[in-house]
Amino acid sequence: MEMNAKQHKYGMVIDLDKCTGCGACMVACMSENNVPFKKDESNKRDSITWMRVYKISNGKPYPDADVCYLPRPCMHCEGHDGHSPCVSVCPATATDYSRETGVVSQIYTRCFGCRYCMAACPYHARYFNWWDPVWPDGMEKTLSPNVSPRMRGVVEKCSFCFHRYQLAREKAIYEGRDEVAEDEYQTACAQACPAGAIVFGDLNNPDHQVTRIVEPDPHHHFTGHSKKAFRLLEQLGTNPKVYYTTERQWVRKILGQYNFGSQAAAHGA
Amino acid sequence: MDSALFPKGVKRCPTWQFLLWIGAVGIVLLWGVYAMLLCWLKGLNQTNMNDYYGFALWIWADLAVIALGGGAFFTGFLRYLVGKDELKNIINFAVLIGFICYSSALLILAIDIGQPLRGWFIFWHANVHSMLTEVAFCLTCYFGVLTIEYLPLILENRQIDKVPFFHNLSHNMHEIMAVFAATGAFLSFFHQGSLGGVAGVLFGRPFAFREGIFIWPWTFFLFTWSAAAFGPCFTIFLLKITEKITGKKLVRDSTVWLLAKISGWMILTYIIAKTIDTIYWLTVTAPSAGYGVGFFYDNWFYNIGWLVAEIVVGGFIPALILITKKGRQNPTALFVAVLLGVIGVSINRWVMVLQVMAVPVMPFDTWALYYPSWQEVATTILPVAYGIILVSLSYRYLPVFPNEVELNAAPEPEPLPEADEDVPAEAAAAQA
Amino acid sequence: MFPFGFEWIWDMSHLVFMGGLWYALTIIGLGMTYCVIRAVVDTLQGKGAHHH
Amino acid sequence: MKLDRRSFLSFVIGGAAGTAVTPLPWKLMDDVSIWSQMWPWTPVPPDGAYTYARSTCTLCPGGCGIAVRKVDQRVVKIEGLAGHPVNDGGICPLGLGGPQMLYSPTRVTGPLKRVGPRGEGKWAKISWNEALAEVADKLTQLRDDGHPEQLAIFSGAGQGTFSALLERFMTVYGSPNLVRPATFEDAYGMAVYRMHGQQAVVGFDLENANFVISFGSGVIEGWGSPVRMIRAKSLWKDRKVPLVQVEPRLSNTAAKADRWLPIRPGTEAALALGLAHVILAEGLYDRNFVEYYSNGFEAWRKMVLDGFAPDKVAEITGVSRDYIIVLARDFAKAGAGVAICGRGRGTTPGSLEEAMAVHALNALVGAINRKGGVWALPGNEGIRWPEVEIDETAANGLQRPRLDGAGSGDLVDAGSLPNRFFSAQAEGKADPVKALLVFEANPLFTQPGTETVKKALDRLDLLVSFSSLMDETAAYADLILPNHLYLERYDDVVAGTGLAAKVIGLTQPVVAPRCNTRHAGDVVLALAGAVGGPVADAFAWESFQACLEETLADDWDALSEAGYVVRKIQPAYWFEAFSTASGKFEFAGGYRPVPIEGDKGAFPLVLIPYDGMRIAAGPVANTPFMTKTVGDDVLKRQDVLVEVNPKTAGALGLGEGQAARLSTPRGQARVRIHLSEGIMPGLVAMPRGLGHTAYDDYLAGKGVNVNTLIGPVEDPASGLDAAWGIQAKLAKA
Repeated sequence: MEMNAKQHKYGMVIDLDKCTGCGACMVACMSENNVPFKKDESNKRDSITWMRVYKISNGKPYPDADVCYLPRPCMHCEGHDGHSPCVSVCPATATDYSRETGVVSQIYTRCFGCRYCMAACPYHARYFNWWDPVWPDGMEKTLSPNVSPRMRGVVEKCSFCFHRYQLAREKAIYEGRDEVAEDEYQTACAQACPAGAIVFGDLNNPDHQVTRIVEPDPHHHFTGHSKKAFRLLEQLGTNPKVYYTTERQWVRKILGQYNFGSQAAAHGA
Repeated sequence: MDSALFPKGVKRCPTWQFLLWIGAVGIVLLWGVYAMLLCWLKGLNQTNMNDYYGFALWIWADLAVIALGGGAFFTGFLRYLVGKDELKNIINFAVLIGFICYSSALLILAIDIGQPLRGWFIFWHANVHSMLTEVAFCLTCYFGVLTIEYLPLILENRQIDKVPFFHNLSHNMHEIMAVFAATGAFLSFFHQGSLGGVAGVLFGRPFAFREGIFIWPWTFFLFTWSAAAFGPCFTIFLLKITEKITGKKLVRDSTVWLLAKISGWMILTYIIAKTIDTIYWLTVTAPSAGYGVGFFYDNWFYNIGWLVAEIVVGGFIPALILITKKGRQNPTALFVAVLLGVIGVSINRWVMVLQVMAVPVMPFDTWALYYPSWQEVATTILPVAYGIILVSLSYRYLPVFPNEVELNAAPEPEPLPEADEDVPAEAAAAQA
Repeated sequence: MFPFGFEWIWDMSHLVFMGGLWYALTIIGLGMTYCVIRAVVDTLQGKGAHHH
Repeated sequence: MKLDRRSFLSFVIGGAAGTAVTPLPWKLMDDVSIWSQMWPWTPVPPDGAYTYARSTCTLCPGGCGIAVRKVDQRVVKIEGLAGHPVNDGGICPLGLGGPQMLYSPTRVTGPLKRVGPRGEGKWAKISWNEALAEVADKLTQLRDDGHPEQLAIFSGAGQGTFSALLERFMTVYGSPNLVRPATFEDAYGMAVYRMHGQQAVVGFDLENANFVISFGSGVIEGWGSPVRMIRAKSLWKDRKVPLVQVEPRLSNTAAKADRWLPIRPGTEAALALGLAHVILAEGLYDRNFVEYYSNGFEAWRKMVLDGFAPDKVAEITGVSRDYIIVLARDFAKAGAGVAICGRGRGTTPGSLEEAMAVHALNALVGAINRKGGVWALPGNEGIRWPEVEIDETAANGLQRPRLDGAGSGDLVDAGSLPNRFFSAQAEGKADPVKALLVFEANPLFTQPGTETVKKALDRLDLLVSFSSLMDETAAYADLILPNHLYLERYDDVVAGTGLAAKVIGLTQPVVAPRCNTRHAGDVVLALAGAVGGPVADAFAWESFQACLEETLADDWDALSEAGYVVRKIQPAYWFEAFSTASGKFEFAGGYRPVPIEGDKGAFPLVLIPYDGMRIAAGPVANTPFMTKTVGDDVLKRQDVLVEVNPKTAGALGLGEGQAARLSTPRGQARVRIHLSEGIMPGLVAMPRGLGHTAYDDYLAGKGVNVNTLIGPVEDPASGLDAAWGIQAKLAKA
């Protein structure tokens, strides 16, 4: 659909010191992407949340305890030249890495539910439709036509609100522009975040805020130049496009540096 | 009353007894079928799997039965390609077991996927970079081969054989069986390997990830090798059980011993390779991703015991028993050895599926444990029941064991001297 | 699976992988066809008929 | 025989082979897979024209601007309105929930009349005329009996035209009993009244502050205008403005603050005075303000210096002496420091002396009406409507004291005391209210002491709810006259609780009403008409919309265009700011802690409620999406988890996730334990807003309503509810 488009690398940087854990990003995402919901969503291991906010604690005793919230969308890993952990394993080519946008897509009608991609994703960013999606009587009216509701038995995940990119791009083309402006394409979570903790944009575009904050280094797998911004599980070579910043040392220690089997406990959403 | 269908000159239990037996197993079978239907109609919410456990009991069952079914391709490989003619006396049984294992694997896969009606997308929209695609292709093709290898046996049923067409068909198929067996072996080397690759390529999962050569992680070769090594154990294991139940001697000891000896050497070489792989992974691969040695076994359930059980109890011990003449020729020791072997390879497949899912990867994540729902258990037992029934039927009506008559009529002849070529070398060579 | 599938690319991995697949399928296919045809021929020639 | 068999078998095999080579099986396979991709029971959202409508959110007092995304006439998403002075594009989880409320199966689809006992949920659908007649008859009867004061209104509506309409109605009708939920603003307002000598709306110029001490306020957890506060917090982060959070629990605010100061709950006032002590002792206070614009300083100074030395305060509060000194210095030297109070969302007023102590602390550093300080703003400048004619009945009614006693006796400066209103009604003191109209409120869920509220409602002849959704109070009502949902109606919102500017937002109907509902404003007009006489005469407008357009005449165009108008406010200069006798700021107040309910012997622990952004605890309840975001450390299946310090839990032999029975003098409930190092030993923290009994399975029955376990404790100084907790007991279940 976008032959002559120049290469974008859409990514995100999340300021963990600004994130208040309010959950607006999660709800905005669910509302934007027709995410289904059940009567009981308290089992976070089968609760579909494309954007999930983890709660991390420093494990120290009262009164030195501290917690930090970590929003976790799909990282849209580039891996080594497009070979993200999930894309390369999908047997039916139901998920793909777009070289135009850097977005990892998911074709629901193509997926036959083998869940290999879920086994491959270390971020648990992929979710399976264990149940038929059911909307309470009348609530199906809230569904947006921009995103097709998923059927039982397929995997779904954050798409960086790709439909928003498509709409923005159509608009741009219609107006005779070949570039989508920074504010024209924003994800629902970034747009909603009341704290302005989520910054979204094109990591290939030096003018975009996200690039200015992250200063990605193309020669070193896009690690943040100024070690200010870091990524989750960078050392696995997943080469994710979601970066985090924080000035709190204990958080950096748990996330930035490797920290394993630490007493740090994660809680649901 | 069904004696007209029996192979020539063999004794079989009375029909009522047989029906009773089939009926008993049939009940278990139906239970499994019921669970299977629940999963298909209501969806996979019938299982205890979740977003942390997308792969669980079923995938383990798949990997396990395919490894254990490896006896078919390896015996076929030895018989038709290496030329171990002696093995013709057990090849039918090996093929039968293989057929059961592979059909079961396919069935379980059909239950395991969320959209069974779209299962064929894996062929139609194949992504050749996915290990699972390779598995699916080779698995299906090889299942075809197994069917072809099993078919003549059916055609040799006393009544069917009377139909000239079928008689000729089976005769012709026997003639070019080597070609099929070769193809089967070729396919098997790949899908057994790909199954290892399935876990090995997961670079997001430090417990599973392995380096390798070209596109294949070490687990690729380890899986093929282990299937070849432990498959025969399973064949012998089931043979011994069948002999116990039927109260008959069905295969010459010499044949069993030969197979056991080969298997033993294969296990030994495999387990040495596996040990090296494990050490390299724990000391080089994982640390490079920042994971300390103790980390992967730092859990009340998934502790270091699993590693010991897999490598020592399920690896070295059976290997040492089987490579020693005394060991494999002592019925009890032989049985223990093959049993341990079967357990060993099953543990390997288990950890490569379930422990992979259990280990926390994100620093703030916690160990994820899971136990299967009854539907999962039932659908996993289903193939066992189905297998028992198929073995029973085949044994009753088909000439599975060419030596049965002589072994049970005349007094036991002296076992032939064992072949003394350096089997493992050949087998190993065959892998490369 | 076929060159007309949109995910098909004319690259090494496809040629090798699909090559292997079609090779296997061909052997199996031809092999069985041969057996069946010969069986038919044999039968027509009256081979394998039991006389009693 | 042989022939037969052969032909049969060849037939079977031939047939099978034949079918296999036909396209049939492949076609079927394809069809089936396509069917699986569009299962009839998986909805396909119809496409249509995409439009955005500007409006203002009314789900909380925050007053955020919203952009409502529609597809044809369906509302599919709500987004924050970019450029809006309150939220500038940002939005909270509740604000995002509009569509799920609009299309909720728990909407009240039309006027309902109770059949069978209260709260049993048996309803008869009635017409609007019947419904209006039912209410009008009661209203007329009360006036005919000469007891108009026996009509009461409980209204959670914000300070806008609709509220003014209700006031006007009650005035001409003749009842003083217009009750509103009380918040920390009531307490702080009273403090300002006593120290400035004038009724005022309190605003905090937080965006310009450079040092903030929060006495337990949920700065990023719903206090004031939630989105504005979260934005302010981010601003502080960028500008390196320190926030010190004083509270016994590691709330999200505490976690995000630069310093968390765990304090014995209820002793906040002492800490404020302790800080004042250091500032006084070290002469760090604003001399100019104190010398020229304040009065009663010496007496107050003496009180503080005598009674609140750091060591003593450390003893009372549990905060270290040294840090008290450090904090006081930093605060005073910051130049634009400000202190705020009101626990959590501030939905319980708290003690007056606490507010006064905090306000005095602000005064001490000259933060009154100063950039980055606390501003006393003129209250709702009177809506210019024609004066009302009051008949004798009304005049008599208005003579009668309010049921809650506010505005009379020593509570002369109290506005509205819901806690006293419900207890008085429940105890049947004075002459009880006979009819109660409930607007934009759900007292049966939100008021502490659910049992008391229920008793109070039981004493009514007529309880009318105007709720759009079937909430607890509606479910208990005799009549429901459902209002339009905010997405279906006109309203004006005077935004920004605690905002240092006045933002008026317009709520506009973005879709046609889904159900057979009517604007509560129109209903009030209709009722006035039905009552007749001067009551009818007072309401000349033919519709609420007409009334609104007339009232906002000057701004109407701007409002319907942009959705909001901003009125920049300049707070009064010190020399003209105070209307006390002295014309100066009055230093006053002390520290007499209000004890909480319960016997320490029988109930050794203390239960404190807490607020969070993922659970709405007000008259508007959680949407399914919002409840989905609630962590498994708060809600597990149907059980709420209470936060307990491992030490406390250990002593009781309780472990993580274990079920327990939590009992207080007010009641008991089944809970689960969540071990948290973020809470002071001896405390049990429970979230507000769970334990709904109304609504549907996506919300009902999840957790416990903390208001059933806790009750109001009256502050003798203000009559307001000053409860910050209640004695409690935990035992294995």
